Amino acid sequence: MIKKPFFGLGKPKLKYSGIENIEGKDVKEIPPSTMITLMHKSPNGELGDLALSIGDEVKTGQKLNLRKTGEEYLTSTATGTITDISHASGYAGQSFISISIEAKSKDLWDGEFEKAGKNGSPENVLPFLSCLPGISDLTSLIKIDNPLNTIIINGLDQDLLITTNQLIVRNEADNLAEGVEFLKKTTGVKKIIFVVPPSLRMEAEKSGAEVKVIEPLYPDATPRLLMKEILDNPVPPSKNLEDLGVGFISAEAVVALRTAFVKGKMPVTKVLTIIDKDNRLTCIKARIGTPVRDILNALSIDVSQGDRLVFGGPMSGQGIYSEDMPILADTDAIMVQDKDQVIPIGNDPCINCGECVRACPAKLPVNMLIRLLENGLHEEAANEYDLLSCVECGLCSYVCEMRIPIFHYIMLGKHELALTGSLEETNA
Amino acid sequence: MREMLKLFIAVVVFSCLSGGVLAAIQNATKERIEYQQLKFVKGPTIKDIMEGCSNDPLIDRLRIVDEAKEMHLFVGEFEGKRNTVAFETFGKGYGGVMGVIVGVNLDNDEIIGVGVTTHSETPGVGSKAKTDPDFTAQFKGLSLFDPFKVKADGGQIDALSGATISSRGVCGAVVEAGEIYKRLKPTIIEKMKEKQG
Amino acid sequence: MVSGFLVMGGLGVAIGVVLALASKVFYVYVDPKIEAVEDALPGANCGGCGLPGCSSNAVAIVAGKASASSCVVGGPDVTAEVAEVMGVAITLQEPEIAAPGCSYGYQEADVKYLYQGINDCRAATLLDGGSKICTIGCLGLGTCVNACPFGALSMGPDNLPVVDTETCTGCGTCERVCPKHIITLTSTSDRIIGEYVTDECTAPCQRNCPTGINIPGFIQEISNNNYEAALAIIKEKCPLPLICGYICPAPCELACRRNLIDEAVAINPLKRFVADYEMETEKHITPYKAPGSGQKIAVVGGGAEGLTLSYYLARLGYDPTILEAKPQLGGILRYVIAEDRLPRKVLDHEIEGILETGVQTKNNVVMGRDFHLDTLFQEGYDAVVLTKGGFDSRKILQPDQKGYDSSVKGLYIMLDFLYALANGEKVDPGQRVVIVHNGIEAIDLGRKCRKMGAQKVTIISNLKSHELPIELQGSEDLEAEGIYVKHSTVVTGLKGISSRLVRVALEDTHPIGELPEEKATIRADTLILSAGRLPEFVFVRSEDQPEPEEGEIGWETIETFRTFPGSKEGICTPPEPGRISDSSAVVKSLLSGRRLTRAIHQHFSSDSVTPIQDLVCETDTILNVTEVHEVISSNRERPHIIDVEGNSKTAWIFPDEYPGLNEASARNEAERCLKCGLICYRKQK
Amino acid sequence: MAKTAVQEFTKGLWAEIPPFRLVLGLCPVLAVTKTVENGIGMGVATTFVLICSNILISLLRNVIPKKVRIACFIVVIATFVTVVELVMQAFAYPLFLKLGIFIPLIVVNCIVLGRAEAFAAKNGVVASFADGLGMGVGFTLSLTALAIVREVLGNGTFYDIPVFGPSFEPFSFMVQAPGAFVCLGLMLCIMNMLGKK
Amino acid sequence: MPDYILLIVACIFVNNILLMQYLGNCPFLGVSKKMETAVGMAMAVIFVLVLAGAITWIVDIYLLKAFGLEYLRTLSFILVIASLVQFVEMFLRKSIPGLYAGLGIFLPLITTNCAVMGVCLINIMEEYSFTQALVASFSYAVGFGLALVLFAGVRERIILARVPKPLQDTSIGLVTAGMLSLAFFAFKGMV
Amino acid sequence: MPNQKLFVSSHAPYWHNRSSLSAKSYNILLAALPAVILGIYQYGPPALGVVALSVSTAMIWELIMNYVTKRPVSIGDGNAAVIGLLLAMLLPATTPWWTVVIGTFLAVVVGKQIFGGIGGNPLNPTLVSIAIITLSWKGLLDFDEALVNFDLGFYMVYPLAALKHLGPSVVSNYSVGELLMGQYAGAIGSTFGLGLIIGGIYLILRGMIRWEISISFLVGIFVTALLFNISDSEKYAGPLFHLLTGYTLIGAFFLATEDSSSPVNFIPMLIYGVCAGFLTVLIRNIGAFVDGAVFAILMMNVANPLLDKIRPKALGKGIKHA
Repeated sequence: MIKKPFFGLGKPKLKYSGIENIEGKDVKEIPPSTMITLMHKSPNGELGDLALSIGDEVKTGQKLNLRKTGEEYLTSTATGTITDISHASGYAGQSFISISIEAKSKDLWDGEFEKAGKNGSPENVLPFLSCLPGISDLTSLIKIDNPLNTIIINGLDQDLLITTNQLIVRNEADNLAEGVEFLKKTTGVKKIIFVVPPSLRMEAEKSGAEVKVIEPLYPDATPRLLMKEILDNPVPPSKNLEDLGVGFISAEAVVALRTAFVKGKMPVTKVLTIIDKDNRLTCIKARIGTPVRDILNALSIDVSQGDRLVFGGPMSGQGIYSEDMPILADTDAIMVQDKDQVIPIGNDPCINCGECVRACPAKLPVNMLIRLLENGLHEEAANEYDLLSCVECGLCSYVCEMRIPIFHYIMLGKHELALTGSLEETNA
Repeated sequence: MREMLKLFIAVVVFSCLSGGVLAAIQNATKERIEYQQLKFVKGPTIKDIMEGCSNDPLIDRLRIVDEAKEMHLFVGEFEGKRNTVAFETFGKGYGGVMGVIVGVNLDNDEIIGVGVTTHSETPGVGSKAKTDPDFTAQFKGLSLFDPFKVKADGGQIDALSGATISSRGVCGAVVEAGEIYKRLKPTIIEKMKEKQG
Repeated sequence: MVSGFLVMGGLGVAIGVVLALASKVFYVYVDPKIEAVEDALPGANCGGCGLPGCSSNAVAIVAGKASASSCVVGGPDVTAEVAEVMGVAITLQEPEIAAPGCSYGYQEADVKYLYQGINDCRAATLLDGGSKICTIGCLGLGTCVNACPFGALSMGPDNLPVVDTETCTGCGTCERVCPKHIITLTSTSDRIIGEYVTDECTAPCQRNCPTGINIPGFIQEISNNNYEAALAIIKEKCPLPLICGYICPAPCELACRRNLIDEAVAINPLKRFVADYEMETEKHITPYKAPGSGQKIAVVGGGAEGLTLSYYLARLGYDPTILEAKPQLGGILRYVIAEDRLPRKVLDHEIEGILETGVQTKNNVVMGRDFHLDTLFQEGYDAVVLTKGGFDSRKILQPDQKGYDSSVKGLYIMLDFLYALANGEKVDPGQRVVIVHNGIEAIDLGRKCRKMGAQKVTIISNLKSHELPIELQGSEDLEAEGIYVKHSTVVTGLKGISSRLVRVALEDTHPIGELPEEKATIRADTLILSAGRLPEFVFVRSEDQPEPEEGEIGWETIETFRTFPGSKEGICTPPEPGRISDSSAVVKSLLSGRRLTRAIHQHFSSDSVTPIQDLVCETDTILNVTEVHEVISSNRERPHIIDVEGNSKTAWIFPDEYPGLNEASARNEAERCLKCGLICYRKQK
Repeated sequence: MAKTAVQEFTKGLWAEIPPFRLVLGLCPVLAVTKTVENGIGMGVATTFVLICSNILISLLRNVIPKKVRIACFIVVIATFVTVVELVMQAFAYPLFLKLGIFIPLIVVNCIVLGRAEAFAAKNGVVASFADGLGMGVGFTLSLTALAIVREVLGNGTFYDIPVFGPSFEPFSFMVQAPGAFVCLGLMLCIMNMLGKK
Repeated sequence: MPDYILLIVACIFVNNILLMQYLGNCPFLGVSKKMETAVGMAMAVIFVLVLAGAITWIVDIYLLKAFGLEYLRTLSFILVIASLVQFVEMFLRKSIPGLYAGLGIFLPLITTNCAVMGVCLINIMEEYSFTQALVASFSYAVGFGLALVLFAGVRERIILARVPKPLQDTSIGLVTAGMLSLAFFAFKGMV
Repeated sequence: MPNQKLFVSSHAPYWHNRSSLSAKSYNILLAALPAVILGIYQYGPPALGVVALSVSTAMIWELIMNYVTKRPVSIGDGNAAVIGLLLAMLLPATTPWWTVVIGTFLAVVVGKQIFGGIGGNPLNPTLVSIAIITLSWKGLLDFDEALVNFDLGFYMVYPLAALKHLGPSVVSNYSVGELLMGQYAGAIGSTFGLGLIIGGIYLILRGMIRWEISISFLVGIFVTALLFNISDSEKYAGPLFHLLTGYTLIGAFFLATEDSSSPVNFIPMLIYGVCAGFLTVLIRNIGAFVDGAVFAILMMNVANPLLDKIRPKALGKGIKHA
């Protein structure tokens, strides 16, 4: 826990953890679980006409088409039998189809990708690449209607305390260089920018991409701020990065891309940073779909009633409620918080102290925003007080003296606005 | 167009009628109003100042035009002699304009009394200028040609506690009275004579 | 005096002239409606409405941004005047009030995590859909309470919203803000025509009841000693509670969660208990009836379905008349079911209750003899519904026999048609024949029709091409014979003039690609339906008919609710087991009658019958429980009879000697109810 | 319109009491409630205008063309206001002085015009009279209530009679402008709490 | 010139028409819930008040005083103001629709705004010269606008605060107005 | 699924810098302590009485309002105590008990609670209270009159009153040292300049108050006073005198910086401070009141919502992309 320093002037300075903070030098490998659960974020929640059914046998690396019609698919990360297919709701109304596979001890690799993919052309490979570790969907980088002109590889992590990507940059610098070539080949994007902290400059320069070094200060490594800092091309509130022709990818995904091409097998493991109750960092490698329970057991981390489990880091992660939750392709870290560290939120009004306003990297008038949001005036908040410009770093809540869950309010506001479909061009 | 005419006539008739009605009422109340005005606004103060006079100063009043403004001067009769006049001047107080009546002896230009008529000062503080006789008594017997100032401004008048501005306002009014008196004294004497004669 | 007069007059003249001129010179067109509203408003420009002045309020009212009652100074009179200008006549609308649909608060229900965050349900829903395991359960954070602009909502002790029905105006704000759709606006009419959807909290028994009685609701009222309210709840879905109490096979009890530990709650006996109570008090409990809308509906057939339909039509404000061929109402209930099972006094009592709601009857009148489709329309009926049930569809076919005339010429059941042909009766199929059938018999029939002079025969099948018998697939040869097969197609409507069929409306159920569904009507003189029963057609007047002759009335059928929403089945879909003749129990005809009511009501109130999304049906997977915990097992109460020796013994079967539950047993039995929700139930430890 | 005159009258006393329920006509409410005397005076004056204009407008409601009704109403009201002004000058001059500019401003008091428009222009004479009387009395009551609070607390007097001992330090904030606003606001709050039932 | 500056300061701040003289409170409370409407109203009042101040001054001096008909002041002033407002409204609607869209909707409110009538009467009672009357009208209107806009700013926030139920809306609005008036005491005695 | 482990789920972030309102309140109380202690030392038991009564009644009023409005008890956040203490610091030691009670009522109830409690108040509650007391009972706040019975061995005249009545000649009666050490008549907690400065600097360093406001307020006073002084040094006292007398220092560090009623953006904070300073000197020199700080800050409080509309462009705003 980071406390306010005794003498505190100016903005809070939160540094990303460097790899030097990792406990133990090795990446610990978690043994494969007997039960693997794959989660697919499905745009239309209902189970509907699924192509899979309980009892189907699957192989490791197999592409599992989900629907009878449509393009949704998953890559199996284990060999075994499907035991359950269900529907789960996630953060902000996302809905998932989860497929549980009872895994056999021996992996049988599916050959389909090897046939299509090994040193194959991008067109053949693309239909397999949506489930690379470290990214939720690679295919989003390949757009036909609005092709990207720049891809930024993030060698820093999205949140504090996470060291997943930094570790990969350090350990697999050579593979990364190859991965960058494959990335150029598959996406056709010429301009690749590699963002790293100063300590990893050497490794990054091997990659052959254009290297940009930034100070590891939170939240400067988040996409929208990088856009402003690195490309000097801030994203308007109602647009996203792709609209400006810029794509984002983590170093891990680049390495995974290389692995897929070179080995002819879809990568099925994922590097994660485990943040335990004392904020010690451990890096592990686990199959995508491994339940959190197995990972915690392997590291002998105890959790009990009232603790908090988080996918991601302390500032922007998403809480999970069950130890049975599997790790997803884009889960970079698991944070475990003891119940003593759970700071209760406040229910008092804003006192206008202005800490949030000074902390906000997007320069939002958070003090006014929170007043409107508390009253449910989402549209006014967007039109008059730039709600949609928020970069979702969570610093406002972090510094709030009244412990108002400002970030929660903001996300609620954004979510409600999206629901009512009134995301207007406030930018004109 | 016809409708327009109707509207037009309605407005005209209404305003004419009301003008007429009001004129009638005004005629009926005119005299009373003028007397009431004098009686309630200036009457009590004049009475205080001219204590012991043998006439009704409200009735025995002179109208003199001073710098295009008509002024009422109230004449007091003491021991059979009409030698005092009182009139109103104005000073700026804390809450706005204050009306101050200054009574002066035509023989020796001495102030026989000062009193506040209208004001909008803070009750209990600035309003003491009207209610506190000790304050106005300070002026009594001084020559109207003196420069009146409160002590804070280096003058001779003790300001009311907490109400320097009101006190200043009264002083200002008296000073102005001095100036008017200076201008009008000959006219006054002339008019008095006319009246007596 | 004079000067005052003159000056004011002059001023008046000047002002009058200036303004008169100005109004000419600076004339700008203003929406007369705005002007009218402005005239109605006081014109005091006090700003009390929150808008700058009366004219801006008038503009706001006309634009629909302010309500007719926005003027503070004016009061109700001005409101009425403004409303009149705006044409929003304050109609006699049935009041809707908010009703929360969750009965287990946060403390009682199972949760998946401990929520920490904003006290707002929408915010809690962000985190994996809220902390309750039940995906549709009330999160109890009071978003609706805060949102209610009239203060009509409050949070009850069990963390569930409570509606103050006095202050609720039915504005719907709560409904909009609730992320779980717990709280909905509802009126009695809504509940009558409502069907259960998947994101609604329904108990297993309720879901399994064919007619959808709110079973936990009425049992709760029995517990509360409020039998009339219990009956009112039942009557929202079932107008014949006592009959059902006697003869219903009670599928609800099969689904009862108590079966998991001991024995189902005696739901049907409980229903009979309150219905008995009504009969004993010798008055009919008449629940809320909507204000009249005036449409006259002819209901042909006075059986269980026709009675139900008429009852609900009457309660929704229509003016139904039952036309019954038999001397007495009741149909199968009266003429088929043994008196042992269903005493006739019970039947009479229930029918009496239905008639009391304002249903008119004409007995001993037969369609085809005493009246026809067109004569009914001529008599001023706005719709004619056939609820002829299991008896007498054949009457339509046999025009020349027994003095009956065909009411809808050209409409046949295949079996009857073939039977008539075999008997050598003379039947004229006309120029164009449409056969709705999935089997090869259709080809035979088609050939016969061709021989009898039909020019073109169209066979309609709802199956896909490859699912059809092979003979029906190879269409080229058939087409040469003048027989055309349309697969993946259903009949969705009939159109006719006077008493004869003219066209049949078709719909393509499996369009290729993402093209919109193809709709078409084809000419038809004869429509032959697969064997079974004539469907419950609803005929309404229609202007949209080809060349009616002088004095003839055009009609068409409306799509009814007979098919489940989302399924691609038309009104004349070929029979599968239990499809057309599906009233295997009286409760099923009740459902059918009630759904017809919905179709008719929607047709007249909104012009189209809308399918319900996410209707709960047997195939749906919704959250359910497979074991119950913390419930004390107890025995089901059974009625007692006194035998000849004067001993009390438990009765098991046979209505005649099967008395209902006595009050004490009923109350005990009501207590046994677990008051289930979707996955919640009352725990007893 | 089945309401009786009594009902029209009583609604002004509680259900629609101005200015609490209909938040209108605030200016005089704030300005002249320094003392109870002023409050009642203003209330009576307004009541008089309300009743007279209501009656006259009700009588003339069919004569006045709709388009110029506001102008005509204003003329009628202004006439009565002037009548009040003149009569008050003639017979209650001190009160006139205290109320000052607010007497002519009755003419723009939203309550008067509002009632004329909303009620008198649509109702009969008796009902309009009852409405005017009710609203007027309600208005007077409101003014008096506020004035009592302000005078007693702010000046320590009631109708110029001291109610507390001499040691009382008047809370003169109450008789000043901010006090007027705050006091009215808090009274409105109390009304809201009472009105809830 | 310094006299005029003093007059301006006095009218805007020291004797602020709304907060010190209690005039114009109905629109003050009515249109101050939103900043936009407050600004619109402020502009409209400035516009009309200057015109009304000038015209009523002329009417008073050349019509009423000239014929000794001061008792008709109330009647004639309100007539003049009402018709002026109506005239301006018609004029703007036709000739300058852009301005009308901004100000026009506020114009009708001004007829019954006691601030307008009040300032016209004050102009006469203080016996201002024509220029003085113009300046005073303008300044009073600016004072009105200033107070209105400040108030709207404060009120926008208070609407969002957790004000106890019975105090909400007008009640707390009045208390806030009191606070505003209290703050304006800062200028007391400056002129 | 009974007996399952339940985890806490909440929205990000899962960390907090552990700042809190109560910590802030206690720091303010701490920072105010030197000035209060000197006041109590100088004026003895009466001063202690006023301070104790003021703090306690402020908390009691808060508690009562918590019950009346059915809200959670909020005295724990220390804000009521801060209001009470600051009010006491502005009052003379001889203030009668009833004034203190009414004063805290005005501050806590009228100034704060009816606006919905902390954060809702548009004006500084303490200043609202002291302003109303000023308007109602002038004599009470006339320090010369109030402290007439005290003889503490230094020049027992309130400097600003002396300045108002007698002109700038009085300035020479006070040395800077005396002003800093509180060696003159005045309110309990506002005379000890050095103590207030130390407290203020402490708060600034701790990040509890916004330095921009304090500094710009002082700058505003300094510059305005300097300009007046230059224009006519016979009539107007010098800037240093204005900086060190009256409520200037307590205003700069404790009153103008009240969160709810002051701006949060950088430029508005500067405008707010400078204007408040300017108005303070303006009132002192030509206005009706002896000390201008109270009304000047109140005036700027009112302007705060408008000022705070001046804010930097949010990220990505106002950029046009083809």
